[in-house]
Amino acid sequence: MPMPDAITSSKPTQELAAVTIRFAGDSGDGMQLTGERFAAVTALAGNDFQTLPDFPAEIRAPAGTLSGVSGFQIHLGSHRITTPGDRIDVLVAMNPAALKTAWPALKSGAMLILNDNTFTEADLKKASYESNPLDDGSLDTFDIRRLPMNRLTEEALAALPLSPKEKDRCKNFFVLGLVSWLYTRPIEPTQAWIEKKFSRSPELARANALAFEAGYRLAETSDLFPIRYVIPKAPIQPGRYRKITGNEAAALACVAAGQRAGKPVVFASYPITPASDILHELARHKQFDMRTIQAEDEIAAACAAIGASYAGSVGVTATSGPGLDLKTEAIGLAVMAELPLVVIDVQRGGPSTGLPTKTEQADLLQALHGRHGECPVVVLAASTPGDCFFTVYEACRLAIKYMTPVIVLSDAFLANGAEPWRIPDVAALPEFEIPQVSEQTSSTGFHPYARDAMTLARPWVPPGTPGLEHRIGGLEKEHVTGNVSYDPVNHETMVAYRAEKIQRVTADIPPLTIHGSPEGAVLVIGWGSTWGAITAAVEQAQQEGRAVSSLHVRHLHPLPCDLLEIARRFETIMVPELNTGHLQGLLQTRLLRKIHGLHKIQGQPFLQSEIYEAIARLT
Amino acid sequence: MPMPDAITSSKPTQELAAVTIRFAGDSGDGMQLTGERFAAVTALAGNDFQTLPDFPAEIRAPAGTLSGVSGFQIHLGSHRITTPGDRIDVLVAMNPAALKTAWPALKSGAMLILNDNTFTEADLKKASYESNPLDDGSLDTFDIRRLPMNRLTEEALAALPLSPKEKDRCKNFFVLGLVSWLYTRPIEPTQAWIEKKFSRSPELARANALAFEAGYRLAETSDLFPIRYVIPKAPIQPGRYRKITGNEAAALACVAAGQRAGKPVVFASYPITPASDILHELARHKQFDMRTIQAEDEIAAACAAIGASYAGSVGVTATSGPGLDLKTEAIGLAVMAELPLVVIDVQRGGPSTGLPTKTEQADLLQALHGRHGECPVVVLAASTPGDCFFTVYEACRLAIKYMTPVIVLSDAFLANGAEPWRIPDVAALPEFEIPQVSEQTSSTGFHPYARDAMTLARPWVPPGTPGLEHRIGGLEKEHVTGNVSYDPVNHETMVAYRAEKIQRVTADIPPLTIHGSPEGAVLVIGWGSTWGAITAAVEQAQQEGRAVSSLHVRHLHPLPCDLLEIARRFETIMVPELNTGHLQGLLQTRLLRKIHGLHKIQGQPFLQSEIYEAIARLT
Amino acid sequence: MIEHLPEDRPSAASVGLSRKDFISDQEVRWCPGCGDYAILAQMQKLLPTLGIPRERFVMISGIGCSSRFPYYVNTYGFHTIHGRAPAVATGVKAAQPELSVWVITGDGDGLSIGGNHLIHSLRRNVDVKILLFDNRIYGLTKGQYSPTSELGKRTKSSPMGTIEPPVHPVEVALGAEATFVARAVDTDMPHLGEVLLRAARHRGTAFVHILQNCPVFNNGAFASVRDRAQRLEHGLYLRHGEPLVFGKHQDLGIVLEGLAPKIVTITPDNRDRVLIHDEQASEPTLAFLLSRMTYPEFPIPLGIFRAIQKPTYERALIEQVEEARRQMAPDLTALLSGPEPWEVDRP
Amino acid sequence: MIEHLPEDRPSAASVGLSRKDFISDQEVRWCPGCGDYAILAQMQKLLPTLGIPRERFVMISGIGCSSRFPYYVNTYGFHTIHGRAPAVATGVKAAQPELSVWVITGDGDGLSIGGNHLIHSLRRNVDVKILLFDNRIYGLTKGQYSPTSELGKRTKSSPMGTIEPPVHPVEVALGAEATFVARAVDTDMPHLGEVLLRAARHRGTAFVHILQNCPVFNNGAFASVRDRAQRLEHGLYLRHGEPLVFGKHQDLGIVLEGLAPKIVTITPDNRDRVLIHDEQASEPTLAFLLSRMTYPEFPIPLGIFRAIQKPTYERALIEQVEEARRQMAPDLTALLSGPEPWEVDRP
Ligand SMILES: Cc1ncc(C[n+]2csc(CCOP(=O)(O)OP(=O)(O)O)c2C)c(N)n1
Ligand SMILES: Cc1ncc(C[n+]2csc(CCOP(=O)(O)OP(=O)(O)O)c2C)c(N)n1
Ligand code: SF4
Ligand code: SF4
Ligand SMILES: [Mg+2]
Ligand SMILES: [Mg+2]
Repeated sequence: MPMPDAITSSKPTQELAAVTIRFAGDSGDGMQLTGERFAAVTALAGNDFQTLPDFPAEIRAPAGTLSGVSGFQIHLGSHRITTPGDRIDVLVAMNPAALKTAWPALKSGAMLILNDNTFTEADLKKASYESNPLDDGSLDTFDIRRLPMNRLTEEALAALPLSPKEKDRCKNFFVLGLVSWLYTRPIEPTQAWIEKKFSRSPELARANALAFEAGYRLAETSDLFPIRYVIPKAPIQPGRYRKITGNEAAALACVAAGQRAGKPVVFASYPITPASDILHELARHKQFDMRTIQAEDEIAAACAAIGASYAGSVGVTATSGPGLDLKTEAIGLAVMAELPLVVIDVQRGGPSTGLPTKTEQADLLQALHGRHGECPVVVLAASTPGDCFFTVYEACRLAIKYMTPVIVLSDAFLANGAEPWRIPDVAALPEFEIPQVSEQTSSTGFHPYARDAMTLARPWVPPGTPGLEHRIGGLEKEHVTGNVSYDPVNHETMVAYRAEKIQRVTADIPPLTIHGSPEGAVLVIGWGSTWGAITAAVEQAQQEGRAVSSLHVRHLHPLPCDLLEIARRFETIMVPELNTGHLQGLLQTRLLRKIHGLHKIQGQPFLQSEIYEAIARLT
Repeated sequence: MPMPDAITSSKPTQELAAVTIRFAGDSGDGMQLTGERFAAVTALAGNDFQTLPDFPAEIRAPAGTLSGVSGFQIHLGSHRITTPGDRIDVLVAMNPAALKTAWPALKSGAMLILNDNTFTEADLKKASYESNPLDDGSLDTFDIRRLPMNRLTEEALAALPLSPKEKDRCKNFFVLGLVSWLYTRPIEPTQAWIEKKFSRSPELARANALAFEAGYRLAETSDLFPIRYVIPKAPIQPGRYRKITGNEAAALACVAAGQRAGKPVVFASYPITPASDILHELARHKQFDMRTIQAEDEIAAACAAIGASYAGSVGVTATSGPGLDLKTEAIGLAVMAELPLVVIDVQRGGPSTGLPTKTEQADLLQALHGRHGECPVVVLAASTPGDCFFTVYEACRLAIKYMTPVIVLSDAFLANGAEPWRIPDVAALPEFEIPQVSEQTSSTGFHPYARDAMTLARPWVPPGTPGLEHRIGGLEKEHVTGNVSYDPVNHETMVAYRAEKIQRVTADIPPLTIHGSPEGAVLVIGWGSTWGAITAAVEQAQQEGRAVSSLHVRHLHPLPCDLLEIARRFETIMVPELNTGHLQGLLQTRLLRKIHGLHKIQGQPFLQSEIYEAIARLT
Repeated sequence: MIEHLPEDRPSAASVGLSRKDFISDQEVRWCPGCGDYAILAQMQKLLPTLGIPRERFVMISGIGCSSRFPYYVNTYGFHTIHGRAPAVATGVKAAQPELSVWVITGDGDGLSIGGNHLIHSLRRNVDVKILLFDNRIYGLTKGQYSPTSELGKRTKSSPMGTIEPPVHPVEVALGAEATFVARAVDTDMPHLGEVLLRAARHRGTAFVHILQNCPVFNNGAFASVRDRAQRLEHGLYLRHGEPLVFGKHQDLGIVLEGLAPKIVTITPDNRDRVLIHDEQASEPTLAFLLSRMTYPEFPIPLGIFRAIQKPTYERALIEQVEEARRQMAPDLTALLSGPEPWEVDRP
Repeated sequence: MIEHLPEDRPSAASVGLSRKDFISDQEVRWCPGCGDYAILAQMQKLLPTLGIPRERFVMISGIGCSSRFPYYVNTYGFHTIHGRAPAVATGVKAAQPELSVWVITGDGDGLSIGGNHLIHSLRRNVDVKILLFDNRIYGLTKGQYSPTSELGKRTKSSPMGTIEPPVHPVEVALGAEATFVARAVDTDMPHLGEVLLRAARHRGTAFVHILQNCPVFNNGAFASVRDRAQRLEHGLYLRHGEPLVFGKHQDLGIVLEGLAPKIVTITPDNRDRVLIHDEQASEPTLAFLLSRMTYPEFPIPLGIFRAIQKPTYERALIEQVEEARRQMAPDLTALLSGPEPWEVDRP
């Protein structure tokens, strides 16, 4: 029996511009998979989207409790989508804890698709509900759709020779079927995926396919769902796309950098949330001469990456706040030795162990200043999951071109969030420029600290190169020769060279793009993962005719040359940051005028509305 | 035969207001001791002074070479002396290398007292002299006094049954005698000191006493020294004094803090130049319940200090730049756990291993921002060797009162430099305030994060306290209860509390003292070890009638409340720093106006003249 | 001022304490079935029996699933940073030698990032009890290999298998001259309790290697000794002064062949050659030998490998303070004045 | 792309190298009489004989007097940061397995701050040669005690004597499952040269404990074996397959008493009981026993304690790269496309 599809369905459809859906349940309910699959078919349906998983805190909590809730939010639409959605239009809650956790983010009148089987006294208690919200009127203003999902799944699979537990674990596909119907998603890709995924156990393939079908059918037949929704295709730039998270993108960038530089990559890291997935991803791509090292700690990881760079590979390390603390001294060594090094810092809530699974942007000042002595490095920040690719790639390129450490700031929000990503043309990725030994060498002898006239980079001469044996280290070096030098004036000269070299990176920064009018009342300046919320809020304000523009900074050190000049063209500048005002302070020192800050330090990304309201107050 | 003294001498005297003398020779020549003793008698003579030893770089170099030169500079006078002297009036050079090293700092026409026995071909070569400066005319503009010191010493001790080597090692006392005569220093204290010091080997006592006498006599009798100098007493505040270096002062402050707080001090440290002497000093004072730990590394040192604070002792650690890098993560833990912790950072030339024996002020931004997350601590800086005492003492007091880490910035210049120090009255040292458990505890239960209404400090309840068992850690804490909390708004609240608590420290900062007119054209703002050079330069400018004032900041975070207001009263502000402009940037962000910076990054302190010239350019 | 060590003075305040006095109000958040639960239970059973008032206990941990331990024990507790618990504990003992300090760590926390602090606290013989929960995996960060993971193990960070031979935690501890080294299994309740009691009673650093199952990321790592039946077969219980005998029928023994251990079926002929366990041996030769035994070639030794007496670090520290006091009274004014003060009179 | 290890291919470029090719233009800045000079000389003698072109050598050090070593050897050199040289060296080998990488470290650099990296590189068996210059003191920072300083030693940081029992470096290395562990004395030139050669030839981490005198801050630390005459009396030269015999007249031997070593005067009766050295023993029992011998109770063992073969870390790393390539071609476009790309057409 063929399944009904968008065309054959008998129910009316309604067109929507965008919707935010959250799938939420216990850690064991498989909601991440439901979300992932829904996003995959959403992509095929031609919508733009952003997704955000919300894992429970570090350790698995007892089933049914609030701390055990695992959620997956997707915001999809027929226009450009830049955030995973402020407020939830549709919540699928597999248990009371999932409902409770989502509560603060529900839009008023949101549709709540609830798993009736779990609103039992025991489950309610685990979720710390004092009375049943289904009965006590607290849900009255919502659009409730109750279904006994456990039972419906079980019934659909009654005939299969599987254990009750195995059957129960199929209910996430029941949900996927149901929501796929509701949003007129294509069904074949999901069916094909199930078949491929469970090819080794046809029983499970069949069970999941049946559950999926049952959900789909139930929605078509049940009175609970009188209409279904259609979201027209978004005007997306043509091309080949994939879904990508920030951590995946960062990992792929390392591979691409090695391939384009024509060098092995040594990726040395120590596991830490939320950066570990970069290591996991890269460990799977050894065929690209990707050499991954799980070091004994972050210090060793940074040092191994430095050793690898010294020996002519692309040395990369990734971590989060506590690990960045530990890499401090090693980064200083790379500054003095003038070796390439890429340090990816996936920021999380701090200080100390802080909120390890939550997002924050509070490592910026550390990235800039967190080393003893005058110790400048390049600092870049990625703005979207997909942008992590370009930022990390650029970091590798700059690290080598300028023989310097580059710190890349990502964050938990980017790391785990996903979006459609236009797959770049490998050949079109920027070229790597390898600092060479200057021509005069033959006549004047080799000088490891003789600098390129343009970039001020010293030559990269790995051990193994005949005839150019030399020694480097962390003591101050003599200009040109690189010998140890305690000379006072030489020290000042070298401090100046190291600073100037980093300033020269501005030559590689493309002109900034102003989103909106190039001058006027209000300019919103952002950096990092706030891009999506800022863009959405600024567009909303612009549509209302407010005189607001925005620009987003990828290069935080050195700052782009044109930044200050652009900023001077606006009357008011606002910098929204998930910290107490790091970039705000930097700009204030440079511009010598008051910059408005918008600070949120809750382990959560900005909502579009929060930024919009701040803009509204200023315009 | 009694020795001639100031009164019995037959030679004329001349009065001087101040003089800068450098004793320099090979590491084995004992010039540090000569300098130390000369300073001791200078104190007794009633002059003000500052001294600065200049050790060779880390490892002992071959005798006679440039890298083996050890120098000791003293600036003494009949008025307030705040620097060890810009330029050398009198150089005692025990070998050619000592002359060459001092060369750039010689005042034109300086008196050079040279050890003739060492200006041999071999020694000149070791000092990389191509021709003998005594012959080639390069010393023509100087006032040369050549003496065969080796031979004269040898002759003086001819009768003694000592080895030639032992006799030779007495020549530093020959020098001391000579210069003591020249500057009419008292002789009995030196004689008494020799007797006491060598009480266990009368032979050596006699040898050194004879050498001293020989030097003194030689000067009296030789035509080389036609006149001697008298430096009148300086108008020094009456009281009991001692000579003190910055590291000694820092160590004594730790002892005093423990005694006044009524708690043991646990001082955990890992050796590093130029901070190690603090550990050495404290290890000698165990009778004060001073518990010193030489940890396996800086991380362990910081953690042990934190453990000690947690257990109710005063936990202190000391280090220099590379070690501060390593302590980063632990300091963040103390911020989150809200425990007292004092971190003394004796700054040296950076980045990386840099210039380990040289001075610099380039760790300020790291002290302020060098930790992941929003991680504020108190940052203080000492301004003179003696001030290291009050600053470290204050750090201990604030750390406990506010339950916070405090970073104290000293530097290599302060650490090794010495000055007369008025011994404080122990009873008059500020009291320690220990954060107590609030009264309500009995009724509402104990809450480790319930804060004092005034200071916002949480109570200090060490293990061992019955009935108040509780758990703390590095994860975000719930306001009041201290339980682990992932709540978004709580996180923002706690970030704000931690920041506000540090701001409350301003209540403990005394009003700033303005040196000069309270408003006007130019204000020089300084911090740390630049105090002496700034003060001397500003006084020089003021004496010329220039409209310049100065003020010096001990509290770098939080900044004193009155700083900005005072700054606004001046047309121009200049901040001299041994870095690229750390405080300058901070003030610029706050004041939103251009601040002039004066930067020197040569591993050397400012000269008075450098600051004076910068002032002159602005006035 | 300096109090005596707990054992010297079984405190009145400790009377009447029971297991529930050591249960905190925090919900335990390990995964269902995690071996950590059993260890927690044993500790909560043990602590009230030690004659030490509750406020004298301190639990100090690093970071990891295991390091959540302090939150669940109603004593003083400090959940510090990754790998540094032994260093923090050293500071605690320096400040208050009379506390009973327990370090809770994991195979990653204690042997990867924290290996150096572990070694140095062992060699110093700081009087802390170090419980290393070894699940041969990184639990909290969701499944990377650890320094104890088997060579070739496939994990998230080693999809093609690890290339790093594991360390033997007991061997490392012995190599650092530890004075007390033991091993126990999470599920082997009475034995675990016994070992923990011995650790508590030891003066100096007591290192206990606890084999702990992580059902989520490394289930079955110690299957050979976790299950009772298997344990009887593959566990080698070390008992001081007794022969090294094991097997379901206690019919297998360990003998030396040259200087290498060998398993023999015990016969009247070779009975004498079976090695006798000696936890106090002057030389830790036997302990080393045992520490390197791994299943399936050998049984897994359980119990106390070594237990000798040496002065403790904090005792020596305090003794120097006392010695210094005997030599010189703590006179702050004199100290501040230094060896050569001088007076400046009114001019 | 991946080159072979040096030993496989004695290079033509290495022909004709001599000692002076390994002397750099930098003035050697150790104190007169420092033991480091002798070690430098031995190395400069050894390197040209190894059949490896000069550019393939890399000297990597941490911080300390000893760590100035790389400046003086005219090869590639990297003077890194305190304690981290083994970690840097691991990265170098991962990048270029074919290099001959030497780590130069001190007792403080390698065993205090750097202890953990040392252990982990030993267990991983990274093919680097680690020379630990042990002067039982911190030289560069002017005289604090180190982890190898004798208990009770008075130094700048321990004016009342240390309270920390020292580690035995060789024991620590063995405890970390090192594949090559040796000891030599700075002044014992031919033997030092021999040991260094063996280290150079070893595949995997070679740990060499070099007893080095610091005349300035710890003169005479190893007097019992530095001076030739004394060494003949108190040194115990380890020779594979030969009995453990020592003494001026080679008349003393080491036997086992139970599992502890004992010195005996050799007689025809006990000659058989004298232990035979076996550096390749499957169990490092004997090596452990020897590692803990200290003067004056025992002679000081010199030579190779252990030398066994295991796969090296970087070889295994590269093998996984090769294995991955066999399984899948490195197609970057395919990788970037991921498992589920889709096309967006022109609207
Ligand atoms: C400095 C630092 N690096 C990394 C981490 C991330 N991290 C937390 S726990 C852990 C390892 C835990 O493994 P283990 O010690 O074996 O404990 P388990 O969770 O298995 O009990 C890591 C790598 C961290 N918190 N801090
Ligand atoms: C992070 C850091 N901490 C401390 C120091 C200071 N430091 C330099 S060398 C050294 C110890 C040297 O001792 P050792 O390794 O035994 O070498 P030696 O000088 O005796 O050869 C120390 C503590 C440093 N350079 N960096
Ligand atoms: S992840 Fe493993 S070790 Fe951690 S709590 Fe769960 S079962 Fe226990
Ligand atoms: S201090 Fe000691 S180890 Fe360092 S160079 Fe001098 S003699 Fe050698
Ligand atoms: Mg583990
Ligand atoms: Mg040493």
